[in-house]
Amino acid sequence: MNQSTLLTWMIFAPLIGIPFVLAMPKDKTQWVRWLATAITAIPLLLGLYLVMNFDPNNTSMQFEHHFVWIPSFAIEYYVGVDGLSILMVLLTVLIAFIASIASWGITKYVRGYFALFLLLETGMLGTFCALDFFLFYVFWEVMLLPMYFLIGIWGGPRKEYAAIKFFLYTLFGSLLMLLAIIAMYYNSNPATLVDGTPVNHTFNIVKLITENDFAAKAPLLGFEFSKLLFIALFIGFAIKIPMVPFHTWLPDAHVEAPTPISVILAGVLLKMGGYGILRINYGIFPEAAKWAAPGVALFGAISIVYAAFVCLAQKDLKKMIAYSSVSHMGFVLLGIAAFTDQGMTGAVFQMWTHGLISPMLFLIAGVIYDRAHHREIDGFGGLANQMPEYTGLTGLAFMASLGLPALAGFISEFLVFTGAFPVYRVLTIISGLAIIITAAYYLYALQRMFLGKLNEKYAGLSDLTWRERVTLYPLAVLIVVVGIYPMPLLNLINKTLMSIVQVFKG
Amino acid sequence: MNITFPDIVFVILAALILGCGAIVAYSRNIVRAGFSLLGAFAGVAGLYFLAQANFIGAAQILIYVGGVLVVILFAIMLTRGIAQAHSTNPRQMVIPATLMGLISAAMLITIALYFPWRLRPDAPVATVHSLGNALLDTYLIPFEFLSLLLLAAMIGAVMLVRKEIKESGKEESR
Amino acid sequence: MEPFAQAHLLWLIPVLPLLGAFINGAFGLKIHRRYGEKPIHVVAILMPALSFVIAAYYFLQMTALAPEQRQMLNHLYDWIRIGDFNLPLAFWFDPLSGAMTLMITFVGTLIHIYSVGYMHKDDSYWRFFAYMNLFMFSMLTLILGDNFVLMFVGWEGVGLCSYLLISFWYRDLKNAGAGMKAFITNRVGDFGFIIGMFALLWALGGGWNASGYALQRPENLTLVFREIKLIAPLLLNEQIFGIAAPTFICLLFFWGATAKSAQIPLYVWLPDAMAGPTPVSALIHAATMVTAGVYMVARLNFLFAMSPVVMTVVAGVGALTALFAATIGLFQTDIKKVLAYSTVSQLGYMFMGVGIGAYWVGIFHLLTHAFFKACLFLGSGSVIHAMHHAYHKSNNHHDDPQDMRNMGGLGQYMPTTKWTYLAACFAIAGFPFMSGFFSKDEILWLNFANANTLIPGQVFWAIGAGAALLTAFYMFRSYFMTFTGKFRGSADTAHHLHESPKSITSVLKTLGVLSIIGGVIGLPKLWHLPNFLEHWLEPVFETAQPYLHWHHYSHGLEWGLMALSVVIAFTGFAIAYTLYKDARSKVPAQFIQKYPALHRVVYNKYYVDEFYQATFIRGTMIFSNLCDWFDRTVVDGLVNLSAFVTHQFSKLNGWHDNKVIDGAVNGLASLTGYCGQALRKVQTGRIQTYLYVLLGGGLVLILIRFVIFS
Amino acid sequence: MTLTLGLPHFLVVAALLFSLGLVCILSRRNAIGLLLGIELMLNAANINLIAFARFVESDLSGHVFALFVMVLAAAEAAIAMAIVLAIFRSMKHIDVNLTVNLKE
Repeated sequence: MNQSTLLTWMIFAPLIGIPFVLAMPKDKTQWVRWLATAITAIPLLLGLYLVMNFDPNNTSMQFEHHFVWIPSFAIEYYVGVDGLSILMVLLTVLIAFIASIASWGITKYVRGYFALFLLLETGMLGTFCALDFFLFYVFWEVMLLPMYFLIGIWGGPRKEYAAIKFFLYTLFGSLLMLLAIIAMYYNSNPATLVDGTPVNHTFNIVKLITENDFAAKAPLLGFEFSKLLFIALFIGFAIKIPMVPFHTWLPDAHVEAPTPISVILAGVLLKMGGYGILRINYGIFPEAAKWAAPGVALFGAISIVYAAFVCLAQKDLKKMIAYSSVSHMGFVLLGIAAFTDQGMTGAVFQMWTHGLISPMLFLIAGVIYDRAHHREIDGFGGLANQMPEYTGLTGLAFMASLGLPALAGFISEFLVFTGAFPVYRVLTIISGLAIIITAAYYLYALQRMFLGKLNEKYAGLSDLTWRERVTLYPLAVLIVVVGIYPMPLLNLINKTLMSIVQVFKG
Repeated sequence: MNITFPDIVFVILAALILGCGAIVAYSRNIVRAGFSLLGAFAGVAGLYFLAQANFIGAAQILIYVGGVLVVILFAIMLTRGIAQAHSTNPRQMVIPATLMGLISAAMLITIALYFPWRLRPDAPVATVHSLGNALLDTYLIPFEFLSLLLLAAMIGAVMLVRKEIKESGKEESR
Repeated sequence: MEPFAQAHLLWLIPVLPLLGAFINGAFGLKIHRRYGEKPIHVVAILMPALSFVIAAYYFLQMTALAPEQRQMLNHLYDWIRIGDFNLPLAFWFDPLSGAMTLMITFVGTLIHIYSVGYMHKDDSYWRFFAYMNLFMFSMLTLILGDNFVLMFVGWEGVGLCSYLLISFWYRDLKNAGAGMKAFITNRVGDFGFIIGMFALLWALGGGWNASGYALQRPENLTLVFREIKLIAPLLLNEQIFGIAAPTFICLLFFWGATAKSAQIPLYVWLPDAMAGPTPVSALIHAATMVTAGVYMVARLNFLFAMSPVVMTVVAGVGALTALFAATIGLFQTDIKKVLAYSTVSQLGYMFMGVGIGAYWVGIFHLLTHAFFKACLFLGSGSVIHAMHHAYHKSNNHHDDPQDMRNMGGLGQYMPTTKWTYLAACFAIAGFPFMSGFFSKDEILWLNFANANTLIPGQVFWAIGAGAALLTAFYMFRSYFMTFTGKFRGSADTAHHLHESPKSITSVLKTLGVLSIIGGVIGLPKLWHLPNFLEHWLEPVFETAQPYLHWHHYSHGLEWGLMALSVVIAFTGFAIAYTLYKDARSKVPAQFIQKYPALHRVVYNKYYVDEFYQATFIRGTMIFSNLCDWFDRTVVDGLVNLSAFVTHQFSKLNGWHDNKVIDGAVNGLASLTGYCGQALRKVQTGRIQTYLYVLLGGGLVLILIRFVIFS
Repeated sequence: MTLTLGLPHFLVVAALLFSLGLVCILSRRNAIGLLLGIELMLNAANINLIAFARFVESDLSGHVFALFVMVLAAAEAAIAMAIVLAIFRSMKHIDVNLTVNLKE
């Protein structure tokens, strides 16, 4: 096991940066902003280095850093990255960097804001890299807390309601997860820690996946053990995805959150759910996964279609984008449930592309909100005359989101559909309907906001500032490049996902 | 039916005691009650003699009839207003009192009759001589205490009345 | 795999216009401000012209090859490769796509030249050309793509560009609405196309046995046309949802085609697409984009030929659309609407052609139609341009420059436009020796003689002939109303009417000539003349031939039918001439008074738009509002309800806490106090009471001792 | 009816006398009446003592106790009468029901 501390440095760099940010003098906000962005740049560089040296053909964990943390409970500090999480880590560092630049617009308690922001980034990176269940849960909560404060303090008019709702909803999910973790811990087979001490139970996810077979365990509370745990964990992660019945926190959280936080929330946090299901649910409970697959697919399809219809009726731009996130994340579920190479790769790639597109969408919503201080789609009109460059970028983002071919969105949607079609024909066709509705609500919004005569109220709106360009153009270029030449990224995740699917194909 | 002489005496005495007792208990007139007490005490003394406790009987007559009865009568006479021709001795709740009396009598009698007493028919006669010896050697301490008690009683009674005179010295100079 | 030549520069054909689009799109505003319009349209015209040159070069190179080797591949890189599924990014040049590319680049370049004059002094000049070049890129990708997904990229790309170009003058919300309608209707078609693509992919791949999650024939998992052509027969014994695989798949593809090529029921967007600038209508909504559906059916000839059901559906829909659109065209007063419905109708003819298996004649009509329809549209464009210019000068802002009723007698003002328009009218009506005659007549004849469809060919022939009559009539009606008679506008406006600038008229002339001589590439065998196009496209369609079979009628019958179609053309011309020449006769006006209801219905396009609006669009809106309401009240309601319940429960807890438990404690205290109070009464001070209580207690104890325990 | 004088006879008479004393105390409102009752009960007790001394006991304790009881009775009567007189002097009546000012 090639021990490398790269991941640890990447995870804890933001955390180490926090005291520096807090130590800055109060009035020099510009200094604070530059420092914070510099700190987020470190994990970005490390992330790029990580991707460069990542060996796509090796499906086991790489860049592991493994030492005993709490021996009495067999808890280890174990981080590593493999095909499944490499894209997510890359996405996190990228979006965090861009969001930190977008956060330059924040004026209230700037130092506090950036401290929480960096803590959030640590939490996110930690969750993606953690391979010890306890560590995973710790980072999961570390991520949750700053998010609550960021929405609760810097949010919009109904920020408290939204923050509380977000927090309690996710907490309910993580509670279920905690119970499942403990149940799994006590039912896991004996293993040995890194330094060789034998222990009778283990939190190590990799060992849980490889050395344990939970299907044979005694039924718990009257239900079959692996199925019950699968469902408990699934609900915990489904809330995060969000899946339809548990999605109502997302629109409120997005509408009330400040722009950069919406970017992080949509860009990275939603992927936690999908990543969790693939890493934990599908890893540890393959039989239960196969048993639950039709249900997962059904909920995926419902999410896609239902959320698309709801989008059509939205008045608030950010709420519409939030619902469209719900709809697009529905594809992830559909892809996962199909157990085909294309479906699985498509699902993970959908998480990646949605991670690029939705931040761009939220940044766009932020741009118009900074100028007009409201987000009513009908309130605008004919912005194209006034802000051509902004209209161009919005057009690109909308087209990417509705899955125009040769843009990132299409690749992942096409793969998910290809993967899901043979196994769930009817569901895929129904989800296919959503591409029409998606096109409808995006163009309808585009028309109401940008086309037609210029609404005289917004005659004076200025076009994009340099700061906004710095955040929007990288994403736009990435979306187009990924759309035209996705192979390098697909190669990263291909081998690992095919090995995961192989388990089900057997 | 060989009714022996002591039995007749016993019956007469019992009747005397209970009759006077009843008068004491139920009569409305306090004076009649006081005097009927005399009959009761005499009957009891008779019983003592019957039970061959001659000294005690004598003592009974001496102490009760001579002492206690006199004091009571004095008290009666003193507390009755001169004008009252007929001293009232109001009674209340006679029925529950009688009921309570009957119940306790019933209980005591059942105990008396059904309790397995270890009878010794030839109990020694309590002569004055043996009594005197008993009083002065086995029962010496109680005897002495008793004398102390009597002394205290005497002082107490005197104290009560004297304080009385000092208080009401103004209107009555008796 | 038959060997095919490597054409390394093939990818330049689509990418050059993309480059042009990028240059004009990204820097157009600056160039326009600093250097004016010239550099923009130079770049914009140069790119398609270069593509045309490359295409012509490869076309000639291909003619040198033997017929069965006429295939060129240009494989760039693997676009998506996951597991057994491999999707290359490659361009494929074979006789069919070669011909199409030549036509597109040639007509495209001409229209770009034309647009220079037409869009002169438009404030977002650069944006127009950027979109036009982007369109060329998408169309060429569609044609040259060697697999379904690349074709789909072009398919949606052209949809996007038509959206951008239709709503080019977005200040007027009506145009924006038309653009959105076009895109969404196309999107409906794309839904069918995608599902068809997946069905084909997995039907070939042998489906997926859900139990073992393994693929039966993983090696067949491909979307590349030439590989599918080889393994297509596998589909014959496959079933999807109980329907035979080829039928199911091809119906879905045809669903996509109806949206793209504006056939019933998804044609509604094309007439509204006239809101865009006329060169756009000419290029996109006449010559290239709308023909994508026909090209796709032709490209998948080996699939469509497999199931007679599909062929009947395609040909039937084509015929119905031809007739239906022709009837609407009769009463339209807006010149571009007339041409729009005529396009829909001519597309119906093309589908009749490819529907019955005569793929080469469908393509032939596609090519000839491209020429004369482009000429007609550009002609109408030059008329509108002149009218607009005249109105502008005579500051008459309320009259519609596109309404034929305000025109009349423009012939003497715009001779070139008049003659080219007339020539194109002769072509489309099918006058003998004109390009339209050869292609349309060939379609009608082959329909008559086909035995591939369930409905006898004669029915299709009859519908086609009727549509031809109507076509001839409304085309010449539009010609006479616009160019003959007296100008129905004010003298002041008439004064400003003059011929369009040279850039427009030169293009009109070339297209006029082409629409006349266009027929030469597909002369009928009846006249024992060399039929270049059929022979040229023969290798592409030979895989489908074994499934097709034809009736063999005598030549005499063929001559008779040909004569009949000529007669039809002339009668149409005659009727139009009598009714509309110099607007002399009153018959049309009387007809409108006599049957006002009929006129109104046809004029309003049988209220199909309103019907769609009322059912699908309003239905979707209502359903989405319902979903939104449901989401806000029920799902969110549940969450808030759970919050409310928890809140109430905690309040209940609070109440219980201080009322019951506290109460109990206080109660105890008060109870004791109460008892104490009660007991106080017992202490009466009278001795007897105490004695009673004493005796009572003693009695009770004794009772308990003896009665209970003994 | 052979009525040989035995212990039960004495006990029965004593019991009856005792209850008469009790009745007297309970039903009297006059303080002296109360005391009369006490005297009766004491005598009843004495009868029992003597009876037992006569029929059961071997030594003289019965007799001695009887003596002591008598002495006590006398002392008690004296004190009682003093109290009664004191009450009479201060309250002009010796009704038991009214002398209740000790009540709380």
